[in-house]
Amino acid sequence: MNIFGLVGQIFAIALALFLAPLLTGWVNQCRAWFQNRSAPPLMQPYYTLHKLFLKDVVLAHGASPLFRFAPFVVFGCMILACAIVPTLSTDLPFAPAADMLALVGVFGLARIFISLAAMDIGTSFGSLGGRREMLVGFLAEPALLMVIFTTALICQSTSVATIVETLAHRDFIIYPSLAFAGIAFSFVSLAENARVPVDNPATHLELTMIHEAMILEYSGRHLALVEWAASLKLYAYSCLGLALFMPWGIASGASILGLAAALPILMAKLAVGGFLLAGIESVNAKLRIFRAPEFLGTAFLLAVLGLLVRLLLETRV
Amino acid sequence: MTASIPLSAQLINLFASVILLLAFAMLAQRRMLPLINLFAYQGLALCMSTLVVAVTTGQHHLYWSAGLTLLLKALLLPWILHRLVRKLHVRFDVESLINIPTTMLVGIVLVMVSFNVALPISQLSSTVSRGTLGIALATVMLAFLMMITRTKAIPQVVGFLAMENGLFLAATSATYGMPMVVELGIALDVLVGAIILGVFFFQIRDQFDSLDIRHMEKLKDG
Amino acid sequence: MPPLLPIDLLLIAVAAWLLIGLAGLAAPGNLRYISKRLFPLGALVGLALGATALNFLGSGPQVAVLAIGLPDLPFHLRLDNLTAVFALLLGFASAGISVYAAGYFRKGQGTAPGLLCLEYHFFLASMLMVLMADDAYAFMVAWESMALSSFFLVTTDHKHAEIRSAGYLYLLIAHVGAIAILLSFGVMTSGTGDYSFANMREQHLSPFWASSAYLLALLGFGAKAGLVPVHVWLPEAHPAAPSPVSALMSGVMLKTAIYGLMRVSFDLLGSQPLWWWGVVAMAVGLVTALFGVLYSTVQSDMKRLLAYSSIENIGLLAVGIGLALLFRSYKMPVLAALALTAVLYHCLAHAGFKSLLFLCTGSVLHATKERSLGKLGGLIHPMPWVAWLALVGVIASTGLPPLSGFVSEWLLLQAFLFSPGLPHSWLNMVVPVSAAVVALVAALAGFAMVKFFGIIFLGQAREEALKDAHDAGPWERVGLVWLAGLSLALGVLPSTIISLIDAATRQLLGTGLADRMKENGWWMLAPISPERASYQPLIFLAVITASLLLGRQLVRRLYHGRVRRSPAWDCGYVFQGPRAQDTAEGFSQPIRRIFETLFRMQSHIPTIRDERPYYSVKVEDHFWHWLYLPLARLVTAFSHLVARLQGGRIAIYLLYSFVTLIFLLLVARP
Amino acid sequence: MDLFTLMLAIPLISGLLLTVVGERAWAPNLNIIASLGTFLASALLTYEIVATGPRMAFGEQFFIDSLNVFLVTLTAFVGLTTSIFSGPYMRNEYEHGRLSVPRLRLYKSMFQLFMFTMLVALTTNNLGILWVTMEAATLTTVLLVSLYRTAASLEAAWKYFILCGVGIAQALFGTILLYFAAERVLGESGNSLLWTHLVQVKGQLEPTIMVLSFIFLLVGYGTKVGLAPLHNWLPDAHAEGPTPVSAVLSGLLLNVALYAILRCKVLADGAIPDNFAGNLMMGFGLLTLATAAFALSRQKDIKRMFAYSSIEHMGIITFAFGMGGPVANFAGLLHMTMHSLTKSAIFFAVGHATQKAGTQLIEDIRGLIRINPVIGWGLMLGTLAILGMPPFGVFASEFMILTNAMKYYAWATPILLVSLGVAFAAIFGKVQPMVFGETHARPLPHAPAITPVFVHLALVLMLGLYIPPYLTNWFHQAAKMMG
Repeated sequence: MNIFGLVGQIFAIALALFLAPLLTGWVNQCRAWFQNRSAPPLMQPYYTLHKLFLKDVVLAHGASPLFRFAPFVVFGCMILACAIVPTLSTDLPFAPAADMLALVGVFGLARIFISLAAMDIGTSFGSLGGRREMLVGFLAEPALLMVIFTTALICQSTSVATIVETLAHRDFIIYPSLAFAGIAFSFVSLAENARVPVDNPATHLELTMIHEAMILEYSGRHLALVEWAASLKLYAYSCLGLALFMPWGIASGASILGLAAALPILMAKLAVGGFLLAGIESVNAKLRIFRAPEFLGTAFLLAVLGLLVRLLLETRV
Repeated sequence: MTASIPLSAQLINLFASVILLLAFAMLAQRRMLPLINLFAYQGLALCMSTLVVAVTTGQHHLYWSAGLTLLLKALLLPWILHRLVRKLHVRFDVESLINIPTTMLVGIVLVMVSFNVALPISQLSSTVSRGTLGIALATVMLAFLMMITRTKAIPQVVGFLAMENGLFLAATSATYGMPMVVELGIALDVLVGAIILGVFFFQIRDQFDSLDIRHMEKLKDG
Repeated sequence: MPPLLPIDLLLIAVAAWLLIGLAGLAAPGNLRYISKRLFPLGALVGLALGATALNFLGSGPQVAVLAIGLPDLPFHLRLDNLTAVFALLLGFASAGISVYAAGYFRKGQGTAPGLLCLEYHFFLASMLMVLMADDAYAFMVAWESMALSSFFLVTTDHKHAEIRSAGYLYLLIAHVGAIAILLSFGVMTSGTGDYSFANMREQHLSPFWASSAYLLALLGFGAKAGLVPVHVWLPEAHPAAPSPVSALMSGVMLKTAIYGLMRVSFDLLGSQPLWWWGVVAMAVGLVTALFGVLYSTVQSDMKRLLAYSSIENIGLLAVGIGLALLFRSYKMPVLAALALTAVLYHCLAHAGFKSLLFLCTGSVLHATKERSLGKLGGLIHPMPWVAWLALVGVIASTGLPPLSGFVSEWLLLQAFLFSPGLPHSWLNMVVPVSAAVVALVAALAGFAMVKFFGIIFLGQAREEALKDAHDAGPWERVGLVWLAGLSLALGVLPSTIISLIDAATRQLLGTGLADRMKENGWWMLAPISPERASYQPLIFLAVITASLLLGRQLVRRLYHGRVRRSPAWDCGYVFQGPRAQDTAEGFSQPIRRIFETLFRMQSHIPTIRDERPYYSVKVEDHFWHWLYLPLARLVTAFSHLVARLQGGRIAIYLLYSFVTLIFLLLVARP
Repeated sequence: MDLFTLMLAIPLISGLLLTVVGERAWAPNLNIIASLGTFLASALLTYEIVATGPRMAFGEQFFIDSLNVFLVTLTAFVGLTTSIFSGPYMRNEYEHGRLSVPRLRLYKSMFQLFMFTMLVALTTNNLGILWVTMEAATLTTVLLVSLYRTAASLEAAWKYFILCGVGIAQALFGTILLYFAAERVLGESGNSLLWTHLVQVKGQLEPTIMVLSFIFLLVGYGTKVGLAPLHNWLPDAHAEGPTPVSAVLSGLLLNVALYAILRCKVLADGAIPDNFAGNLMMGFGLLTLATAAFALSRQKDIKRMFAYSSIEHMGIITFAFGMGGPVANFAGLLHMTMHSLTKSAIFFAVGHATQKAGTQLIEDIRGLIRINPVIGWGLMLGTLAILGMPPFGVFASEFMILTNAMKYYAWATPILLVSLGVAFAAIFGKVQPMVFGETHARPLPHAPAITPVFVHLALVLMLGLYIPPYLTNWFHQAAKMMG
């Protein structure tokens, strides 16, 4: 582990912390355009975070230490996730700490904590949100794993860095399996990031919300951290998707030049991705909660198809 | 052919046939006291056949055996049974689970089976009375059948004792009787058994007011 | 005097446990003497056993013959690395459980403390004997003693009819399983009549008989482990037992079954398994795991929930064993070693966290006298120790980093990931999909565990009395902390531990992972190569902790740390009493709905016309209705038939005798 | 007087003596002392036999070899413990008004006479005497079965008498045929029924006769063993008689009847080819085992249930001896021992339990462990032992039988295992709620004599873990003798 790598790593984390709210803001803005509304400023998430940090925390009477502890854990998990996913360079010292499976584990850990925190106050909506979050989680996880399997099979590795390196820096081959996996992955990302059609980040309609229901009782800095963590999650998923399915432009070594080149490419890709996400969210209707299994089942099916296609068409005997 | 069979053997066969006949008669007998009488006659016939064997072969212990049979089977046991019947007031008809003609038919089949089973064995025997082994077996079987078909306690016991008769016949026909100590033991057992049965009859009557064993069907699983 | 070999030390441990148990009979009513002297002593023995086993790992096998047993077959004992791994598990897990038990058992719980002490330590000793046995007779004696002592422990509180019937079901299935195991041993001797394991190793069975032996062993050990469909006793017996016993049964005893299965399929059955053995084990394991986790999510009794979760974990273990068999049959030793390591690791991990969770339920039970999730809630306030330690167990059992459950599941998934190298196209396609089922199971386990923890410890207390609940006592805390520590250690030091248990893998498969891993340093878990897959729990933990602390500090420094208390917001909803929270049934409603066909449900949903509306839902086991009840009916019908033989009529009895005689006379010929 | 005579004389004389003085207060003690004397004599005799080898007595009429000497010791031992057990048991019965003094006298004298017949049956060399004593055993016990003079006990005794009488009559026919076969070889000497002589010439006995003879003997003595479908007297007699009688019927009489079959089997095996006798016994054994196992689950009376359990075990033992060979014979002998010890222990415990509860109905007996933990645990452990749970000795023998069956008669294993499983389910399911659970029973006037239960169980436990070498040798010799 050289010092340069460490700096690169810290830079990647800082970048994630900075870019994540921006991405959220960008998506919101695009969505407003799509829906013919006047858009909030691009920087609105930053303002909100700042505002929330300034506010006092209003804690419900029944809140336990877990409730106060959870946002930090979630935030920490998301930072770790962002640290592992290659954004600019694949030379990340933290990358061997967790491969793709561990990445899924990180998201899982965050989910468990946020769900538990949701149940902590003992309100009706909190536990409702908690159980729905877990529902989405257990449906999305196998599909995500199948996606990972497909990519891992192609690259003979589960290490994110290795996968990205393999995919980005070898001869261009068309992998039909990756197309299936990509679609499945985007389905999963929508679900995992509380997006339409599974959840609606903008709703406070009691019976439809999932993520919002969980964090109803949060306020002040806790809410800020949770929201920031949500942005980071979206960012991490986006970067992961980009790294797996559009890995071009990510630097392989730790060179200033490479990083400098990679940053604009990343921003551009994220901008396109956010735009597409907003588009998807706008043209789709939110599903009933019990349609979510069908949605994620489709994702799972696609991922399995990808895997089979991989085994059938792309294996050299 | 018949001339070649010695007289003693003919006599033995005669008595054996009488025993078989009496076994059939017992099977068919509906009344209590005649049944006991038939049993006594059977004991007598058994005694006679044993005697003939004893005379023919000169086996001394067979005399004892014959005497014992006479005393026990023809006199003592019928007497005890008579007393019991009188004391217990059970001279009524003997009821049978299956009707008599059917029983007889089954009996015939049994005789055939017994003869067939005994045939290869009796050919191995060297005694004068070897032909009667089949008859002995048939007597045992018929007594068995009688025990199955009767519903009163006393006929069942008579059947049981008749079975012992058949066994004695077998013992004298296949061999020349069992060793003396065994015969005495068997006789003692039979006697004690009969006495205990007598005690039983009283107990049963006290308990059930009848000697009909169909009262005694309470202990069961089904 | 010759130096004491490790195997002697193990035997001394057996004897010590037996003696401690018997010492309990000296003053069966003296609770203080028994709980504060004998149980800690038992824990010390456990600790010493664990240390001995740890020290032994990597050495060559040792054998001993005791002068007891059958005349032709004295007790053969053997200590090898596989035994040592499980003895390690037994020793360390039981140490924590025994310490906990020292504070747990109170007066007035049915069985006298002295007797309980005897049964408990007898149970421990018999488990150790199971691990050491090296012939079928010693194994069966130890095996059934284990079943028997645990049966008595399960029925400690025998005045409840349901506990009695749970015990009955348990012992019955254990006995049936034991019969299957015995048969399996019988087949493995292949008619030589020598029932020592050494002889079985030497036999070369034809595929048919080897498969029979394997399937019988799978049935027999599966009955003990709780594999579907012979799992029905498990969710009944675990809740019935006192919590330390549940912990021992779930954490350790189930592992002895896994041990047995491994012993048979990898050691005794020779070196060449058939490929479909692995498939069978995997299929059974997947069904079991899915079944277990689904049912665990819908339980409303906390110990039943954990019991079903144990079924799930056993299923995962079976999957791992199946995978290892599969790889082994295709001569892929490294991958087989990977799968087998996952199995062994999961055994250790499960022993730690499941014991921990069961003990936590014990504390909750003591504090609240309540097992039903519907009457608990908010216990994190009165019982912070238990709650936070339970959280450790919850995270570990959910298979999330950085705790123990994750490492094993990670290893298992890695093993799956490399299965497409199999020279069998069907397997190539089906096996990865099985991995998705494993993932589904892991995610559902998360659901169940969130339910478990959330309903018991979080939210508002559902009953008034819960506010007076007391936290665990000092003894109990020590036990809990020990087990939580084990879970943590297993979570963050995977390489170190794998290099220890590697000796067992190498013994069974001829190859291990340790050599490869040594190159990467102790902090990194990279079973094949770091490029391929790696996991560094310490860095993982450090990053999360650092960002957590840093975040907290920064927020406080840059902004402030003010907090105000107020009633909960809840979208302005007014009725916020404890009844407004999700019930245990409500929490699992999505699962019941999605997997409706897999449950046998009897629900009552109120209508608006109901005078007294109520809602109820009862989830039952399909297997019970489709397998066990028909079987019981069959036996009943048969016995009805047989009972007719005994009709009470003497004439008929005589007729039997008569017919038998005639029949034999006519038919029987030499 | 030598030990052997002493051993036979003590029960005979004390039995006769007790008919006279059985009403005295010290009579139960005399009963115990006599049993103790018998046991000591038999133990010393065993020691002597082990030291010096087989011997004859009274000319050649009696003989003691390695096969019967252990059964003699076992019989005397179980007789002793039963007499100890029956002291307080019978006193309780008396004080409950179920038995009068004359009947107690009858019980004690008949008990001793029964012991006498058992010992004679075991030691006699003469197959005729064997038959006589078997019949005498029926006669001595039939009055004991009807000791309570209730309708049910009379019915049971009547069935016992008739069925066993008929059975034994068939055995006599078999004996006659055997004698007949022997006479052709040995001539008309008085030795033709002496087993020691017969066994010398067993190869020359005429097979045709021996087949018939063995069938009759098997059906005859098999009735007494309780082989299905000849077993129907057994549950009734066990359930309705006083418990000590059930204990000795199960623990001793069945064994002795089986012993008689074994003696005959040795001869039949010598004469008839193709393991005819063995196959027959295996068939009967399996049928018996299966029948009893399935009948078990329908029992409502505790003693009746354990009677069926005895039938089941007799089936197992018969099967084991049917298989033959050193291992199976060894296992059969071991199982006989284990079954005797365990089953009589169970009956002791059951006796106290039923006395406490005042009923024999399973569903009315609850929570024994609360009323009296010793009885409760005795019954529980005894039940587990008889069900073949290690580390009790029954498991050791069942293990050997099962493994031997797997080796030579694999087809029989499923039947064995299913039956054992069903029996386990049935018995344990019924005993567990009896032992555990709540109850409201009152205490007994006389403390139970529970020592015998635990002495037996301790022996069974010990034999499950460790069979002393001399016992092993002894069983081996016996097993070898049976071929």
